[in-house]
Amino acid sequence: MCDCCSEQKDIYLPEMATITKRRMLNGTELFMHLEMDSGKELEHAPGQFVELSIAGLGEAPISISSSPTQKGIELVVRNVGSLTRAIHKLEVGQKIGVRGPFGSLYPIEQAKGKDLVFICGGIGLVPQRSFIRYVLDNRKDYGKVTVLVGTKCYDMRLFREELALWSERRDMTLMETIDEAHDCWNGNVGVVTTLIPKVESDLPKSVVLVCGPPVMYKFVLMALAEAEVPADSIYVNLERRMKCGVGKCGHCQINGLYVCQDGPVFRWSDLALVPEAI
Amino acid sequence: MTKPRVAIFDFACCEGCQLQIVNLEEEILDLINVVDVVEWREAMSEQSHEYDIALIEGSITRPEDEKRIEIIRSRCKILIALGSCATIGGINKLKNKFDLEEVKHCVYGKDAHMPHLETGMTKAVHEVVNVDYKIHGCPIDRKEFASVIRALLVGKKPVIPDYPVCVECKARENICRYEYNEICLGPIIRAGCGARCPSNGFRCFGCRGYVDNPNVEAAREVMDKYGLTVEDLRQKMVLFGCGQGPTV
Amino acid sequence: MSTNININVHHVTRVEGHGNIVVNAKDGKIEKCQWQVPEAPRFFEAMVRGRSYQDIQTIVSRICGICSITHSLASTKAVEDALGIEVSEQADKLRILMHYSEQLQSHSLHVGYLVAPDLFNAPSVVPLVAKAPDAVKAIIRVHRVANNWSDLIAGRTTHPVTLIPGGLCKIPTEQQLRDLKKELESSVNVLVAVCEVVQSAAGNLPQFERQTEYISLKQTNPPTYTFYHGDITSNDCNGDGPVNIRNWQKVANEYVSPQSTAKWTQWHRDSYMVGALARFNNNAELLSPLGKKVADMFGLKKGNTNPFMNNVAQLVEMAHVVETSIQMIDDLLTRGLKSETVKVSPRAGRGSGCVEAPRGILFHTYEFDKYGNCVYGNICIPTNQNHANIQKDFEKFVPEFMHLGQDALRHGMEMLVRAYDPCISCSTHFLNVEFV
Amino acid sequence: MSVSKLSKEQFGQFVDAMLAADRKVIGVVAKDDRFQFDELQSASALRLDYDVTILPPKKYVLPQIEPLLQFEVGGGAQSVMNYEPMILLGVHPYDLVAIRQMDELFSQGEYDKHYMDRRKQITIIACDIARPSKNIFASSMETAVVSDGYDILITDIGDAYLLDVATEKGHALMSYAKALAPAAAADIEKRQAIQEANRTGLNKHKLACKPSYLPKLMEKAYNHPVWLEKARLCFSCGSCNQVCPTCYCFDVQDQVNWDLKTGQRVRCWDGCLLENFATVAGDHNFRKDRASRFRHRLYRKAKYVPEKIGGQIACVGCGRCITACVADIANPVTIYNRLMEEQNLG
Repeated sequence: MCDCCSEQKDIYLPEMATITKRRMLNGTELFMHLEMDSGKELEHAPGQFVELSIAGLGEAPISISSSPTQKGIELVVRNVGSLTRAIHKLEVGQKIGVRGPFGSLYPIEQAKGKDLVFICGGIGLVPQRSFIRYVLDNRKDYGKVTVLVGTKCYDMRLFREELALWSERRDMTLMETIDEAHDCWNGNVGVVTTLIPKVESDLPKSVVLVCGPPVMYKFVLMALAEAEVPADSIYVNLERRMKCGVGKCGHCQINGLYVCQDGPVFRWSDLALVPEAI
Repeated sequence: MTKPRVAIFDFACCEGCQLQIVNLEEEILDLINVVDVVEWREAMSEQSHEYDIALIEGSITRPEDEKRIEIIRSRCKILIALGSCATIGGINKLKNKFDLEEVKHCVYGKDAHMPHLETGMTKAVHEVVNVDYKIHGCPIDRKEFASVIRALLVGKKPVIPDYPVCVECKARENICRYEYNEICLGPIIRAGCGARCPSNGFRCFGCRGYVDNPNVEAAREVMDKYGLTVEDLRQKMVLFGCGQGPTV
Repeated sequence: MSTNININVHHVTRVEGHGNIVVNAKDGKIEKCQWQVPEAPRFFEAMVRGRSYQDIQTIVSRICGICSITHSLASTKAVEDALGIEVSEQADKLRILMHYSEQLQSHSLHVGYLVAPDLFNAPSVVPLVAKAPDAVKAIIRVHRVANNWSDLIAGRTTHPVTLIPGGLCKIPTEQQLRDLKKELESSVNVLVAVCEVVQSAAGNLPQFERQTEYISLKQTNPPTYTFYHGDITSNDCNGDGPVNIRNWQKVANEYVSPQSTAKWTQWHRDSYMVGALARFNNNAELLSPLGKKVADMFGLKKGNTNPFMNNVAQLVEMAHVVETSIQMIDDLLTRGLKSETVKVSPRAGRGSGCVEAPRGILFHTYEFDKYGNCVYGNICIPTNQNHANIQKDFEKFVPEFMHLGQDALRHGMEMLVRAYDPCISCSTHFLNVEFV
Repeated sequence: MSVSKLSKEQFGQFVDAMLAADRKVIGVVAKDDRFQFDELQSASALRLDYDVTILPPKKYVLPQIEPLLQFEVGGGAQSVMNYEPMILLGVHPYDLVAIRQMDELFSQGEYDKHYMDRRKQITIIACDIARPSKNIFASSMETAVVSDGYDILITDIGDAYLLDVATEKGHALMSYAKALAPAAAADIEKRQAIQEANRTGLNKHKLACKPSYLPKLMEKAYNHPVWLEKARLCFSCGSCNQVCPTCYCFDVQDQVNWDLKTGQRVRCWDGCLLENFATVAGDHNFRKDRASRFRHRLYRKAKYVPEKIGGQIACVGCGRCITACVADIANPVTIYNRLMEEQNLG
């Protein structure tokens, strides 16, 4: 044991950040923009997450939804428990604890020059948005960009204004679907896998990025296998229970992998022999 | 900020759980600093119909008690069942194993018919009204009670263990009761008590009720290994376990 | 002053369990005057049937959260009597030490938290925190010492777990006993301070006398102010006492009153009183020096017939058990603690156990089949034995104090009920007073 | 550094001298007819002839409940790091191996300052095993004897202890020892004989392969029926996790004080066998079946952790899980051997 590490910082100590913007995206999802009180940027990469905390109520892993090309970070928090309920009550100007960024990144480098297909189910759009925006900010580095967004029902749709802007862009294709038909909805109805055959990119040569609820992966991955997308060009973004965020506590482990460190973004070929992954 | 109003009510029970609140000793001064106790018959003369949190001790055994608990439920925002009698029916449910008329006759003889001795099947509180939280144990553990109350007061969901007593028993370095060829219900009973009984050389008799998913089948199968019988196990499981889930 | 009275106290507060007071008088004529016990009956005697002798204590401890140690001791003694089990001297001493902890626990709870508010004109102990913080802290301290003491020897403050037929399944270490002794020694002064505070308000205890029978245990060999061993005696015993505890039913003579879910009792008269005052009246000369000193502080003398003085007798006993326990711990330490194992085999038989609960004498009887499964149980709790006496007190108290007016009368009656330290949850629950 | 010798009486004086100097010494003491690590009051209570302790010494390296932060509710927080020096006396070689593994796990990648700062305050006096426990299989796991990792290693050679002082930390303690003599060649030979005997003799359950083969063995075993068969009787009680010297998973919780304004964030032991270990917000449980949790523990020991720490197996053969398991399904050797057998058949 060396002593050179004694000046190391405490990995469990959150830094304080201030909420600079907030709005509800739908009935349960709160969008927040944070700036670190230190004045520094978190310097995250797309795909990474932070541990967000309110002292006294606990800590939860939350994906970063913004691109590192912009100032501050943007997060989306679903109201599912007492911590997130308390976060929903915070107002602009109030403080929140942040640890991170943690975890693996989207294949920013490996994907350069290739066509990208994002498959997003429900709240899975949140982390994907980080990479999508990064790609749009570095548009020339990447080939065709297709974004598939599936949402359970009309009222749950996230980032509606932003999706409207994306749908008007000529340098990307957005396809959206909802699982259950709705009076105000003229678009696709059905699960997100139904959009896969409509993708115009050469799927086997594209990089495909998947994020959604646990049940979604199996079906999407089957569809991608059918479309002959090789496993090493598919990236999935997984959710697990994480306590520490730094590969110690063991909660997020799937077989030998720690989602908080080896993930949350995994190349599917690396998970093929990891039975607990999906 | 106004302090939350708390009321404490008792039904069929021994009042030992209320006593654990008193047993907070000096901490009870901390408690009354952060809540207004507006009704608590055992400890004070004041009464109120307006409260945010109702703490319910005891089982429901009579029709008039069902009405009373429904009224309490309608008046409070959070209803907490306090102790085994309230959370699982407790020792009172042993009665349900018998014919009620026979039970009355056994205790009161020729007077069993008197109207004030009327009784019904014992029910846990959640069998009558919706319960928000359960503080388990016979009696409740005062430290756990304090931490549940504090969690609720800061708006946090209290942590109530869903793992067996063995976790806490091992942490206290007790020698397993099974190594003495004694039955202990620790492996299927919810922790949170700090394994108090096995730490004092006594088997767990299950006062906190089952974990959510007790492996009762395993409990039955290990009997042989320790020279015990399934009937021995049944004797122990029935004490606080009547009608709360799978049995042997 | 009006001589129309209409008192209807539904569930007297600051008592263990549920009881009602009902008084109705018109033009000075009492039409109804009742102590009622509407506690939900719980049928313990029926529930123990079929259960193993090992589990009797676990079940019947739940009769009462306030005197669970006492119920555990009485039932364990009854099981031991039925199964012919001997208990070692060390275990016997530790059990008595455990029992004393509950006397202190229960008495300090009763006098400090439930009765004191009456003496200082407060609805509960909460307002007293601001009025007399030192006194409240002193009583909390005594209560805490008692609870830590129970925790140590009984494994829990409520519903003990170390008590098994034949002995104890866990004993404290010598170091723990030494620590306990230190704590008891240092609480003597606190206890005296509590007594002084109560003494300062003792004038608020009503002057009320009524001759009655006082029943308690009596131990002659060696002569002891006993809570645990001995025979049953009373001030009315002439040729017919003391009675062996196995024959307790001849003393209690239980009957069902329409006023009560709990059974009532009588021996030589139409009612009798049990509890601290009864023990004091039968055994006062055997108190420890500090116990006697506290009795003197309040002028409490053997033969007292004021039921309100039961509260004072409890203070006397608090002093007594603390002082006596210090001596007992010394004895235990001098002999040195040995770990003991007990081997028990079931057999058929019937047995009784009797001990003094903080609130009076308690009887348990069980019968077991040859497998050690219970076939019969009978329990007679002290509060039930007091119900008839409370009723008789009411009948004398109401005419004597009716002139004070309805509110004062009601207050006095509630205080009278509390003075008995009733533990109605034992029987079932306590008192609903309804005046019709 | 060198090997010295102290008579048993002198060794007792050495321990008492440390205690007299207010050093916090955690040693092995009797608990009924078993043993445990506990704070030592005097050398007379020390039992270096113990077989195994109920819990491993990890409870001092990674406490069951440990405050990480102090905070203001809804506000800022400070690290809690106040670790007092401590001497762990009587650590058996297998437990020492486990502590060394934990050192690696908590310092690699993100550096856990709480663990490491505490650990640096601990001086370990290891002790060769004098009496095998009923379920030990340290010889199978190659952890019955150690040649490094301790500050001091003591060996009972009958009338005296030999002290192998290996580090500066260990050396610093020797100032409490009087009449320290260099060990004679014959003493060293005695020690070697004891260690040689332990190297192969502490083996109540015999693993049918080299431990280094286990990661490979596990590669093909994932869907083996043994997981379902054994886990049928699993209580999910986590006893095997609790008593394991290499299990270190933890939970993190916030506790609030009575003022409702301040509190602490604590970590406490957790166990992967417990039903809701892998449950996420929204109540989805990623390892819902008993069998999958049961399997996870054995994979962690034999494959996942070794992959993280350079091949060392995260089972040190102490046998505590075998003793602790009421259902008698936890024995890792039984399972590994069964897998070996059937692999050889196939």
